[in-house]
Amino acid sequence: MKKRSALFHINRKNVLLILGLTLSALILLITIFSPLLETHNPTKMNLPNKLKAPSSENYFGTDALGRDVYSRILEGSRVSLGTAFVVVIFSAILGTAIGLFSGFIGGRTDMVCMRIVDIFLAFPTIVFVLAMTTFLPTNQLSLILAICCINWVRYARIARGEAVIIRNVEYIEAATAIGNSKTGILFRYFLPNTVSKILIMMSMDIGSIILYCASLSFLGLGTQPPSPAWGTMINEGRDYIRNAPWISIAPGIAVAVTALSFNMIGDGLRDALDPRMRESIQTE
Amino acid sequence: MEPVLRIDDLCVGFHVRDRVVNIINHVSLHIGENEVLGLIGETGCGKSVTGSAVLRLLPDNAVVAGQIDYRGKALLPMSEHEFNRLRGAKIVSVPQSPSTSLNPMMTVGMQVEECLTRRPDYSKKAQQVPVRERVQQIFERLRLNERGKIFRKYPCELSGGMCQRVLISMGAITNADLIVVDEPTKAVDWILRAGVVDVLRKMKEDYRCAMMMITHDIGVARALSNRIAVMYAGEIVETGTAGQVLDHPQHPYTADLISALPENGFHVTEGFMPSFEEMPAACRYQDRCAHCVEACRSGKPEMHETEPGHFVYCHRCRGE
Amino acid sequence: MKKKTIVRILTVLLALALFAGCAGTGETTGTEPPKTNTPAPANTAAPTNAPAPANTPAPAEAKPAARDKVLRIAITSVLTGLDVTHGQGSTQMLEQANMLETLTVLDKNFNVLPCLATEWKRTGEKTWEFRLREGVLFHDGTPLTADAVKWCLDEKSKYVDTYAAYTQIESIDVIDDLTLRFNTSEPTSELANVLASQIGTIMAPTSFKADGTFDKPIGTGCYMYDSFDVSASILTAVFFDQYWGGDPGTSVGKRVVVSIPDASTRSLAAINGEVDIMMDAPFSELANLEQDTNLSVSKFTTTRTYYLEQNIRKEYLQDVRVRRALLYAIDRQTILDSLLMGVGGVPQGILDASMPWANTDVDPYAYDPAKAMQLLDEAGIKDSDGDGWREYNGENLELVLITMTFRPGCPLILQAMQQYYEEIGLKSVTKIVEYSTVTQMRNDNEYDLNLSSASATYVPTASYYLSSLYWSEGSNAQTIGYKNEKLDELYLECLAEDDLQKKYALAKEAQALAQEDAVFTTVMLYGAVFINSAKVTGFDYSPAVHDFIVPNSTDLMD
Amino acid sequence: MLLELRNVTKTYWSGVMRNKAFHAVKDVNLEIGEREIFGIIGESGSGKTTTCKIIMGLLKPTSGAVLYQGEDITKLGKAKWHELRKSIQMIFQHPQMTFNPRSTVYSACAEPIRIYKLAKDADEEREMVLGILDRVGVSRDQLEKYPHEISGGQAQRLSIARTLLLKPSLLICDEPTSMLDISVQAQILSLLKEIHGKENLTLLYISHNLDVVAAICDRIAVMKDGEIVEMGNTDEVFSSPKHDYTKRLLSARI
Amino acid sequence: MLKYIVKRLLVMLLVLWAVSTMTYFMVHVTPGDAATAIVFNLTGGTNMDEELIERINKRFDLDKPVYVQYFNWLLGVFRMDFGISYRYNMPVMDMIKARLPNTARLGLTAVFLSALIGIPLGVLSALRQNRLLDHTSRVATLFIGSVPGFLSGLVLIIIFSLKLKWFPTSGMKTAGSIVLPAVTLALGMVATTTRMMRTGMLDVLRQDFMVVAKAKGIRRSSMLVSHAFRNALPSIVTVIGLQIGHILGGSVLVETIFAWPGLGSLLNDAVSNRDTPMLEGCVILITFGYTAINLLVDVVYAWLDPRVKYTEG
Repeated sequence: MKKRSALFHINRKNVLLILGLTLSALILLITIFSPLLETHNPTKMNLPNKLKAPSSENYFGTDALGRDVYSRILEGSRVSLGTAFVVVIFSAILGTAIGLFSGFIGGRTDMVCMRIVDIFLAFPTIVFVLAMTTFLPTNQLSLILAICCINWVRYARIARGEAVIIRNVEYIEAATAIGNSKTGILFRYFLPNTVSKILIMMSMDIGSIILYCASLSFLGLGTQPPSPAWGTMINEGRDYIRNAPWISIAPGIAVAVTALSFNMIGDGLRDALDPRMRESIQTE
Repeated sequence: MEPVLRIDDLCVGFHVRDRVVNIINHVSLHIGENEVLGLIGETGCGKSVTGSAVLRLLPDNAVVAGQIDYRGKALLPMSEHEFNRLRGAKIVSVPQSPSTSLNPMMTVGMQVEECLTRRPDYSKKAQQVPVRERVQQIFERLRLNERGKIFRKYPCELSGGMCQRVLISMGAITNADLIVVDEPTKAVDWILRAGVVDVLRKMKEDYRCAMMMITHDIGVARALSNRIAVMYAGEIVETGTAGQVLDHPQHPYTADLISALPENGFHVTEGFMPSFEEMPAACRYQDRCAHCVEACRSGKPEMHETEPGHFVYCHRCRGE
Repeated sequence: MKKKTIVRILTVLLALALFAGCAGTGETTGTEPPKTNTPAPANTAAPTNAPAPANTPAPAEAKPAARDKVLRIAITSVLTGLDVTHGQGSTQMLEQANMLETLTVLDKNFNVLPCLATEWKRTGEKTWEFRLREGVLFHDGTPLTADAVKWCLDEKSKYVDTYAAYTQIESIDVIDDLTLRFNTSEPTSELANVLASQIGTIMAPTSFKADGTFDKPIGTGCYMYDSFDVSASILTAVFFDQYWGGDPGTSVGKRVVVSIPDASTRSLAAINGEVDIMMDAPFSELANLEQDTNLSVSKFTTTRTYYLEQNIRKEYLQDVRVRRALLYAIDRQTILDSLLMGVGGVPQGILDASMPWANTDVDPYAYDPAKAMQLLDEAGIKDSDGDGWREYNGENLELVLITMTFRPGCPLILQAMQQYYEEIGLKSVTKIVEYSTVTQMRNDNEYDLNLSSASATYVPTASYYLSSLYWSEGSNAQTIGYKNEKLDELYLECLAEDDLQKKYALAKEAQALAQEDAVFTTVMLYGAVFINSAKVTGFDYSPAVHDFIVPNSTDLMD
Repeated sequence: MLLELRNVTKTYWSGVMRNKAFHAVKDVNLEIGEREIFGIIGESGSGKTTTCKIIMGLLKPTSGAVLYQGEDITKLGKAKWHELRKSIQMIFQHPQMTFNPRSTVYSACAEPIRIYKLAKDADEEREMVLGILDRVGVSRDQLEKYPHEISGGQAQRLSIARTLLLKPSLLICDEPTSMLDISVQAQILSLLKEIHGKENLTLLYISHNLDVVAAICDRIAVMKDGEIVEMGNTDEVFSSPKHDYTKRLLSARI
Repeated sequence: MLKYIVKRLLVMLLVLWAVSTMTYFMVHVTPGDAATAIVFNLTGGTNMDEELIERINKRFDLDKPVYVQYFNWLLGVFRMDFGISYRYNMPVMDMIKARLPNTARLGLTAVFLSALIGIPLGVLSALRQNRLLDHTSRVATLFIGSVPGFLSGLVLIIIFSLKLKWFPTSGMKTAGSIVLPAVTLALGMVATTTRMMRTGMLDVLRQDFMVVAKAKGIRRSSMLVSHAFRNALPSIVTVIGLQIGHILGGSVLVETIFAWPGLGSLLNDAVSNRDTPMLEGCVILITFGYTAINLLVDVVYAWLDPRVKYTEG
């Protein structure tokens, strides 16, 4: 690329990053075009051909109510990935803002912010989400809201850590000397230099949010039947695991592959963004 | 008598992306018994790479050709295991940034003691003086040992200067034959700089060892070295005794370098050293040299001996 | 030291770790090594008169049976404690562990049989008298006396909140060592039936320590307390030799009652031979379980019902034709066969035919989609804007169907109902939530239809089911404002009526009215599936209990 | 008199009860005249960098006054400082570390223009940047590179270029050449000498290297542990040092 | 150092108080309450008449305003008496004391397993960076970590319990019954342990003192152990600390599938039954455990790494 940015440096050796990018691009494409790829109506029940094994007609077989598992996974992908992206983006923005701000200001406000972060981090997430979703209507939106309230904290902690380091680097003094205002420094110096860490965190987070939603719907929260979310599908198939394992295994693999691809990006990004990893002529 | 170290026609290159970039270009030099060779050159001229090549500490993507002999024995063909018997015992290095070159989790005394005890060829019985004793002696001699507490201190509790003396004592404890000292005075304060020179001078006298002093500080080179080799863009441009090279330099680059010293009125030579990827053919100083002639751009400068022991690689000197 | 050797050591370590991780210290699991307890010499069997309901009185074998077997029973509910006076563990200790007994018992046809009490009669409009059996010993050897029974029931009245509501007992007087008089707050003919349920379990006062804290349950049953782990919710009971009912002729020396709330975990345990008797496996597993040779699967319809509550606070549901249409539209037989795998039954009326007071010659609202659509048209719910969905006077109609996750069958039936309503042009959305959220939605009137489940014989009397759903003062009816004066009258008469035949006739008449109103209508009978190890003998199901009874005579063949 | 420091002190408190005091700068008095090159010598930890930061307004002194053209700048508000910034500028010891690693050479140089809106539009801005970079000797092909991709010398030239855009009257140099090679150091020193001549600029040069200070400064002050132990013309101090610390410094010259 | 620990303890108390208060009011805001839950369990959900619920509320003084209940509860906590559980009608502390060792045993075995696999794997893939072993180990552990816990649990049951009959499917009866739940929990953690170990090791291998160690010609084994591994030790400690924190919250699922009577399922059960005293007991214990472990990790970290001095807070 003409304008080689210091932010991004992909070399061929970074297998994980390349593998992760291609896989997640594929998954995103499938999710976007899922309505076209669906062979059956995901919520249409037809009891006669229930619990059919995977066949040419139903690629991943049918579930207890005779619905096509393949189409349900496709529709479920929109729900699961959508939730993951919304949660990750929301908590990244909120978390980084608070983290940077408290790291930049320092002193008492920093102390207070960090104590609030400690409280949220120590809060058993299961309780918070269970409590939140019980007084909100049980649907995907309230699940998203509940997870966001807990998840932004991890970003805040990372952003604050980075801000404290950057605050003591020389170029901050030089920036003030040149005449930058406080906010100027925050946006022009602090933010760009924490973006790389936050990016890594976000890609790893997408994987864990998908898993977390799956386990929450396993406990009966989030989207209610009949609309398919991967976690509920696995849960529904749990009773039929011995004679119709495809009902649970198929969405399970969908969750695993998606989480894997985004985790790989995160791992690969860590190496790509770490300046010392780059090959260079060691003259000095 | 065989010199302690002889380097003949050494070439070192690095695999970067998909091609090899050559750094060291046919370097030859030798160090005699109990002699200090000052290897002077600016940042990025490849002097540290030469030092690392001698100690075989180059990274995996390095390509090394040529000959390095230690007391007649060729080092390059040796196997890792074989070379290890020499490295750390006979050939020792004092690295560049002392504060990051010590293991933060281990006490300073342990790290020095390790140079003896943790080597494959160490036997406890063979020690006349117990190892701990020798370490204390060395700390004593290098004026490190305020009230003997230094042994159990951690590197983070010592200043940069003290760390450097610990590294030097690592070389001394195995009474090494050849010490490769890399940039001992980089970013060191004025008074401390004088202290480092004293320690190294003491080291040379007490332990009668040969030393390769890699530095960009001409003052230190003048104070310590018997002979000096000047390096520019991966090549040796001039070698000779300290007096010869510093008092009446023959090669234009050496002359410009000395005249650029603040005490000589910091005369400026324009331009900067070309990068190794686009190195000009023939004489590598041609673009910045005031006396550049047609020959400098076409033919490789050969070596001329302008006076006994004083060699220069420059077309201009052919005449005298 | 070559680099390769270092790597080799680490890889060996790695392989070891992986293997150790999986192999673990698993020793082959078999049934627990049977604990042999020395069989006490069978005491001179008192005349055994059918203590265990619903099976022929066991012949008093002379030979002392070697009681070395362990019977493991898995239950669905969590055993939170054993203090019966606080309403904890009474069902499990009465029906599964057989540690506690009641004054009276009911056989399969709901006839009241003597147990701890030999005779009882209603001496006045609000008074009953019971005469206790002689020679009955508690597990700690103390005799069963009227004072002990009074103490136990009085304690329950203080702490068990449902005690007063169901038994209507106001006070108990001790006439002599073996007779008691019960004074009831309302005239009731059903005290004998009520005391047969788990509300009437009798525990000795010596179950409590001197300082008043609960020690262990001391009852009169065939098995006595051995151990209880509250965290793992496992209760063990060992055979009680001085049992008044004599030797029931079983070689089971120890019963282990373990609570496994999760259905598929339970079925996996049965398949793996970790439990001998278990109720309710996931419907999907039935096909495999039946083929499993060392398991015997038996299906029964219980007295529990799945009923559909139609929220008559919504205007369009006040029209009886709409309510009936919503019932005609559901194909219950297909739901039973394909969704519930035949577990349960299609009801002919409000209650299952097995109950003597059930009324089955009513309109069962069999599957008739044409009639359903015709009724909807008559009621004015048509598809006026041609979008394929019916509207109610102009605006779009979307029915909100709710149910709870607690009963495994509910979500399946509800989703099937949604599908059938779709076929007759009614748009609907399903909400499968926790029961506390269902209660919240009912109070906040945020639903149209609520599929729920109720037990008809929690209190084994003819009037109970009517009081819980149809009686206007009952909480369910009050919430949606359902009131049918005629039905209320019939209920109160049935409650007070002494004569059984008249009581049953009144109950039947009330059920006919309820079926016509179609506000609370039974859509499916709740089935029970028992997965027992093939070695279990002497086990039988009786609908006249809350969960299921494991008779004293249940045994394990070798 | 361009800049005057009147008994400036800076104390850091530490310890459990905040009772242990550490005086980074103790009662410093200085006068720097117009168009003068004033040098401060001292070892690291002698308080010279703290003094610069106080002058630059990056640090508030515990007590004392800093008079710039007669006005005490330690009492100024934020807006006033914004104007004052243009006239007092600073270059730092680690050239590569004075720039944002994420911005190119061009945007680093253009930063002061954008802050103070010295250019009407992008073209004028580009013109100014290219002009000043030629002036300090940074070649055009370096524009799109990142700070860690250019040499120390180039980075220091960029730093000087950046300050020149604001046409300062006082330039503080905090050991600008200690990390550089001798030839590059010579180039930077001559560049400083040249702009000092042309742009009527006052230089405050701080270093621990006596040779450099001797070569460039008119008057010097020697600092030890936060105090000025000696002050005077360079040749006087070098030829007849009075304070024995200065003597020790001079004797350490190898 | 002591000043730092005291400060951290104060913070911990603040966090404990804040978390328990938030939970208290949050549970009270949720629909449904303890009384309905008790009645439901008693009557099997048939009738929920108000009069019955009123009696229960009075008995557990649930009818008082929330903040009054809260203060009574808080006073109790100071006397280490967490009150009586509505559902089990026994002191909360006894139930927690019974359940805690189970979760602790399960959790620590899982952490041990994940460390046993993760640490060597992390070291190995750091030593052979960007080569086949590095890529395969990272992809493999990432995949294992991405499979939802409850699915891997089910698969393990089918293979190891039903087919191979090595372990019981659920419960805690035999010694072997801990293996499957621990392995399921460990699978979720292996990815993080390996990754953190690898990054920690890579950072150390790149340091200057490793080159110096090589220059000293000391044995390869002592170079790896006393230099590389010793410096990577603090990052192992942080990994283990993180994992233990993860157990306290994350074991709800595994405990539900394997009917493992631990704190996780108790917590989940307490929330759905609105059993506030029990819920509060669990929450306080989990939060206390989480913060205590964080403090322990920091102290061990400071003890391991001489550079870290806790002067400022």
